[in-house]
Amino acid sequence: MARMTMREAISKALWEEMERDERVFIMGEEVGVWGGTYAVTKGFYDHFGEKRVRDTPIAEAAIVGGAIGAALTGTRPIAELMTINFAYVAMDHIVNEAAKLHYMFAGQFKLPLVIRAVSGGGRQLGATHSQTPDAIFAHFPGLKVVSPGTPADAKGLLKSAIRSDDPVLFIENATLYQSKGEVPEDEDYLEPLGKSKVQREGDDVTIVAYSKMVPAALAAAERLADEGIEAEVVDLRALRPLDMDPVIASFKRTNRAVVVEEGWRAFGVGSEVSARIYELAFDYVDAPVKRVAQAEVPLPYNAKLEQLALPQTEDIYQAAKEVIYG
Amino acid sequence: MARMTMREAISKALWEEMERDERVFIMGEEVGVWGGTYAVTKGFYDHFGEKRVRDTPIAEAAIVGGAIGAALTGTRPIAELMTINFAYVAMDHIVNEAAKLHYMFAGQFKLPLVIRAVSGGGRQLGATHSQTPDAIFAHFPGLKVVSPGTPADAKGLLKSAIRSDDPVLFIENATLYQSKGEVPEDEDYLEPLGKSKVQREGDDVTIVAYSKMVPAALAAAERLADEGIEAEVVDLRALRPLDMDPVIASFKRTNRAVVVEEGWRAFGVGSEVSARIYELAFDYVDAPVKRVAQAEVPLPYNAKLEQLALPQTEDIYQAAKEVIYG
Amino acid sequence: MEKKDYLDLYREMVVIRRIEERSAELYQKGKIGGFLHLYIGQEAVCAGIGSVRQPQDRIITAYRDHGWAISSGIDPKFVMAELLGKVDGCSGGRGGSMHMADVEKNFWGGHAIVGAHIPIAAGLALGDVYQGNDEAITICVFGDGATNIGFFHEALNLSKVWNLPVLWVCENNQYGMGTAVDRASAVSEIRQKAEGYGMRNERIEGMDVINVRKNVSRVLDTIREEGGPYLLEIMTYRYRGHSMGDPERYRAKDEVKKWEEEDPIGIFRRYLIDEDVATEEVLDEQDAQAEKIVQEAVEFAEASPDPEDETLFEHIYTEPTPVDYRGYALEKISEGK
Amino acid sequence: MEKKDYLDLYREMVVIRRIEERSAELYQKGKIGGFLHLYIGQEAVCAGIGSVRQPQDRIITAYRDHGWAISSGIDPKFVMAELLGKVDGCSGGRGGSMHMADVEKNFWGGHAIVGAHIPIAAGLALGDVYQGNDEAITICVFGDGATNIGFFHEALNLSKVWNLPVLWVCENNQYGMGTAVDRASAVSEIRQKAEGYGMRNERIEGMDVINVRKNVSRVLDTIREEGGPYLLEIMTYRYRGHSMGDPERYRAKDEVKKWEEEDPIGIFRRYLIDEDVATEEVLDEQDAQAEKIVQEAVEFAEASPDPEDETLFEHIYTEPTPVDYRGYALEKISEGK
Ligand SMILES: Cc1ncc(C[n+]2csc(CCOP(=O)(O)OP(=O)(O)O)c2C)c(N)n1
Ligand SMILES: Cc1ncc(C[n+]2csc(CCOP(=O)(O)OP(=O)(O)O)c2C)c(N)n1
Ligand SMILES: [Mg+2]
Ligand SMILES: [Mg+2]
Repeated sequence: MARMTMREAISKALWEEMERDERVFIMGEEVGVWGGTYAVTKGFYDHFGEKRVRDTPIAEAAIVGGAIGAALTGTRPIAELMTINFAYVAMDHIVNEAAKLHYMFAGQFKLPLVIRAVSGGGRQLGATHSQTPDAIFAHFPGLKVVSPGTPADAKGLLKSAIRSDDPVLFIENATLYQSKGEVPEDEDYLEPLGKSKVQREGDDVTIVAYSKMVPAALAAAERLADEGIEAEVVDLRALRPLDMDPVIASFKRTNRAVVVEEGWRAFGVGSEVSARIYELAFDYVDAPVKRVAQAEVPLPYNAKLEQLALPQTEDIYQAAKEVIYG
Repeated sequence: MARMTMREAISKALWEEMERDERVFIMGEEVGVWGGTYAVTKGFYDHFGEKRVRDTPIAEAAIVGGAIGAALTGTRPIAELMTINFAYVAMDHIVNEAAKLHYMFAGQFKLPLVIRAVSGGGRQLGATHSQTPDAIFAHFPGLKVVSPGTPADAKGLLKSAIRSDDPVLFIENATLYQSKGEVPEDEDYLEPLGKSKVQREGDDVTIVAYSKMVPAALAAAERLADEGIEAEVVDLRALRPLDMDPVIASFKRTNRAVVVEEGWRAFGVGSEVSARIYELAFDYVDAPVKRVAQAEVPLPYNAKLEQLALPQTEDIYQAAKEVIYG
Repeated sequence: MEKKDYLDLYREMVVIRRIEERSAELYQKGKIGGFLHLYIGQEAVCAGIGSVRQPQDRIITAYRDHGWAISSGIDPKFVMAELLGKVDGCSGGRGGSMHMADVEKNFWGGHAIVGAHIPIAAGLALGDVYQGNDEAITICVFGDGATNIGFFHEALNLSKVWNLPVLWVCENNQYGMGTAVDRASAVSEIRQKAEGYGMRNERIEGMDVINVRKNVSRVLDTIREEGGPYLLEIMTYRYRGHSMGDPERYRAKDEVKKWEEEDPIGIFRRYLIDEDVATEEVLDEQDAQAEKIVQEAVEFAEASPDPEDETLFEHIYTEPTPVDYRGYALEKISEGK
Repeated sequence: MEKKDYLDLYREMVVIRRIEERSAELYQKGKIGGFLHLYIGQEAVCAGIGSVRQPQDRIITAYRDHGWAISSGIDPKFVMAELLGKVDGCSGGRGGSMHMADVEKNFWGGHAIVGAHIPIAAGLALGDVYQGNDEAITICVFGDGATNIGFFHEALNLSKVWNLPVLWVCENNQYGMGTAVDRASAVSEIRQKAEGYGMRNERIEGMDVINVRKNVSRVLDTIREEGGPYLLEIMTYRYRGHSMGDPERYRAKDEVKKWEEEDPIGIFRRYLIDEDVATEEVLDEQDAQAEKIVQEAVEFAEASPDPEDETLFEHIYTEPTPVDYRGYALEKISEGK
């Protein structure tokens, strides 16, 4: 185990996988000479060379489309979209090509593709650059959508994504890059794609979260613990496949749940998780499931308004108390 | 009132609005000389001329982006995307520009834009051409997402969309074009955007649906009626703003609900509606809300498999019975 | 080319023509669903290219793909079975007319979103370069209308910047659906678009398969020697509507008739006779063989079964993966089992 | 131009420079958030164009927009207030550095998705043509990097097919973030891309505001007379990083230094003196005035309040529309009220 930031964990996963497998390469805007807009691929260009760390034009459809084509030939590209806000530009290639080709052509080939993209608000980037639209990508069968909440998971899940033969959208949260945690140093440390995980145990209330909302949920759980309330925090880690088992197991003990996401609420992660809780554990429901999410506005630049719109630890704490005390 | 198909109703709404207001014009692929891929704008080119019925290159981003720009100058464009499967190509302009400009620039201008797109499967068009991804567009505040289930609503809602000063994604369902109904002939017949509507009254179970699932739900309700079960069918008509009032009013009487959509279930319309039912009427829930939706596969070409994957009237009927009898 | 090769090529063109004619009939009878984009009139393009490309050369095209599937080496039986949505179809009955592929034949589809396969083609070539498949060229085919979409631009630029071995083939059949080239494209000659990328380019006539062969083979040689992309605009014409049910208000009957006189099969037939490669009788015999191949393909396809219900959830991913939802009716079915 | 106009133009360039310098400071102090893309080095482009465009000419640009906002006529106070996210900002504090607009000044933003504003610009011109605003030209500004994205292609093609009066201006500052033009673009001269659309095009030097004025004014005249689009590539250079926190590994310090010697403000200053339009003293006086304008802008911005919490839900739509969800905390707040 080594203590490191999520940025380091992701960087390490990429580095190790590139060392391990020559077929793995990176393509995207500023991944090379610049070292990655978020410094994730710093040093890669010098070490692996321009063949394997490929700076591209600003052309997201060509980045994802090109990576799809390369994947079909047996290489294992990692396409970087810089931020998920630019994923819309490559939307067709993500949801109509990457997600469908394998099925549509009856599994004639593999499509080992990872698309990395940075999600999340809270950095005063304004409405076009602050989105957390992760849920919309999870609507499409054929795509796997993964988003880690801890540095360890970031490493283990990214490695699994790279080794997977299916297209994976790997969503990193910008404000989590600095978060720290213990990370296994094993080069074959893999976390399964599509398995939720209990990040904190507790019997009083189930808090379901993913990505940046995991540390927020854990912080809320600490506050609740001060008051004698033990929250179980379940980290979804993937939105598709969405693994409800640990959520339901937890809920059957706590009978109360709060579902937290950074993005907008309507047609979001909380809607799906909450709908499934009722479907899968109707008889265990003691109180209405609560959803904590972003206010439904294009995120404004002004810091005060932006924070007002974003879900906060305080909101999770309050929601948990309400779900317990009504 | 006149009996007509939904195609005719939509065509009439467009025609009348273009006659009424010179600022209204249509742009899109094959809207002109061809008369619209679905024959909706047949005769328009000859009558209104090429200035107001504009054939475009195959360039969806330019179609929506161009229409946004034209709308900003005070015209009222109707951009046609042929099918919603091509909306991904214009995704950035729909969700990042049209949906955000007004907010981001603090309301300095109006953005009176209608984007028309045809949704739905069931015509053996294969995975890329058969989607009903309506829910993902409804995730974005700033956009209005409307989809009629009856010819009358098609006319009244489209007219309201054209007269609205906000960007509206108007989703038509391909297999509904032939559906018939009574349509008011009044040229100012307007249905409000963002108001759900009870299409059939009943006290035993609430079936929530929209677009093509409305007639399917009504057909299921007829079958249920034969068995003495009176279903109330609530047509959402818009996914954003999503009006839950008639749903909740109905549910408070029936205490049972089935939510039906043609698209995939996960992160779909049923998730949101079902989550809200529990939030807004928890104490009225007698049985778990059921969701009927498309199987989570890229839709296959083969007719038998395709129909197997698509939600059928029979499924709605069965779900309603289960929600009543458990 | 040997005499036999000429005859094979001729027969292939006739097979493609007949497959399309039979497809139209089967569509009218409701046996083929969805959209059906016939290739009739354009046969010299796919047949010419198919006959000069090397096995390592990858082919990728749009939805007007039956001819390309066949000229890439897919047995017409599997093409016809795909059209009928049967389990023996080259895409297992899941793709249909617009989504055919056979990776064994290096035929990568069959793509129905206009232009979306163009960046994918750049990626195929990138994969070859990355892996040192030095002799491989990716041949990417698209229509005139497709050159107006952003995908085209991004991919052509990338192919030039990275010097990827791609033969970009624009089948200019003069219309994108009902829109004549000049009504949608800033330039009348599609090849001129390559100038914006400083890319080698050429326009050639595409109704004469010999002409297509000659030019494409020369251009493939150039790419193999010098590397990098090349854009070839091939002039052709589709005799039928864009797809079934096209009102064809956008062109005059006379125009179609004029082009039908330059029928690629007729031209090639005349050439073979003029050059003493074959007699009328020999070619008639090929026609008969083609009929037979197509008839057998139809019979094969009709006899092939529908895919089993259980296969609905196969191949969503390469690895067995839990399916989130099986749909309402299917849940019932699987619960019942 | 009158002498006064020259001095105004000079002062404007200095104001733009100082605004950027102050912004950098305020960013370091944490008073400006988000991304901050400074325009320093490129002032001759926006000032030159701003000084020759007519009021009916629409301006639209990307996220490197402070200079364009000012040269379009927005008071630096409102630009600075926007940078600080204050209620008096030109976008009400909601847009920030990348999203500034003032429709009254015919300045349509400030767009942060690379290239996304290019089709919107075509639409602005379409709106003018549609409404018979015959004298209006849309001036759409974008970077060299933006010419590689599909949006550029679709919009340029459309503008040519529909003969829209757009002046397409590529500010070629030689890098898109850290990527030099040749590493991302198939052609070194961006203007060549216009050849793919058969569009008039030209490359001009952009460090000398007089040169920019002269050429742009000529080209605007041409568009006004002949109609249709025109692409102008203007060579320039940004002295600072792409945005704050750019490691600048992609270029040598020397290169930057070389370009700094061709400083557009210095060049213009020399010109004014050489041509006897102004003396050193007169220009120093303009510098002082510019300082003052900027200082006042900063003070104004600092004094301006944050938007009220209640305004969070304003302007999502033009009409009052129910907000689906107010967010968890806000629901509590509004319930509490
Ligand atoms: C992105 C997208 N937009 C629109 C369509 C609908 N469409 C299918 S084919 C076609 C015309 C294409 O014309 P062209 O590229 O010339 O090919 P051709 O049909 O002539 O072979 C259109 C508009 C589509 N499939 N994808
Ligand atoms: C679609 C999209 N992709 C990527 C980005 C990130 N990005 C912002 S600016 C930029 C470089 C643009 O370069 P250029 O067009 O030359 O403009 P300059 O910054 O030099 O003024 C990139 C890649 C973005 N904002 N939008
Ligand atoms: Mg064509
Ligand atoms: Mg630049």
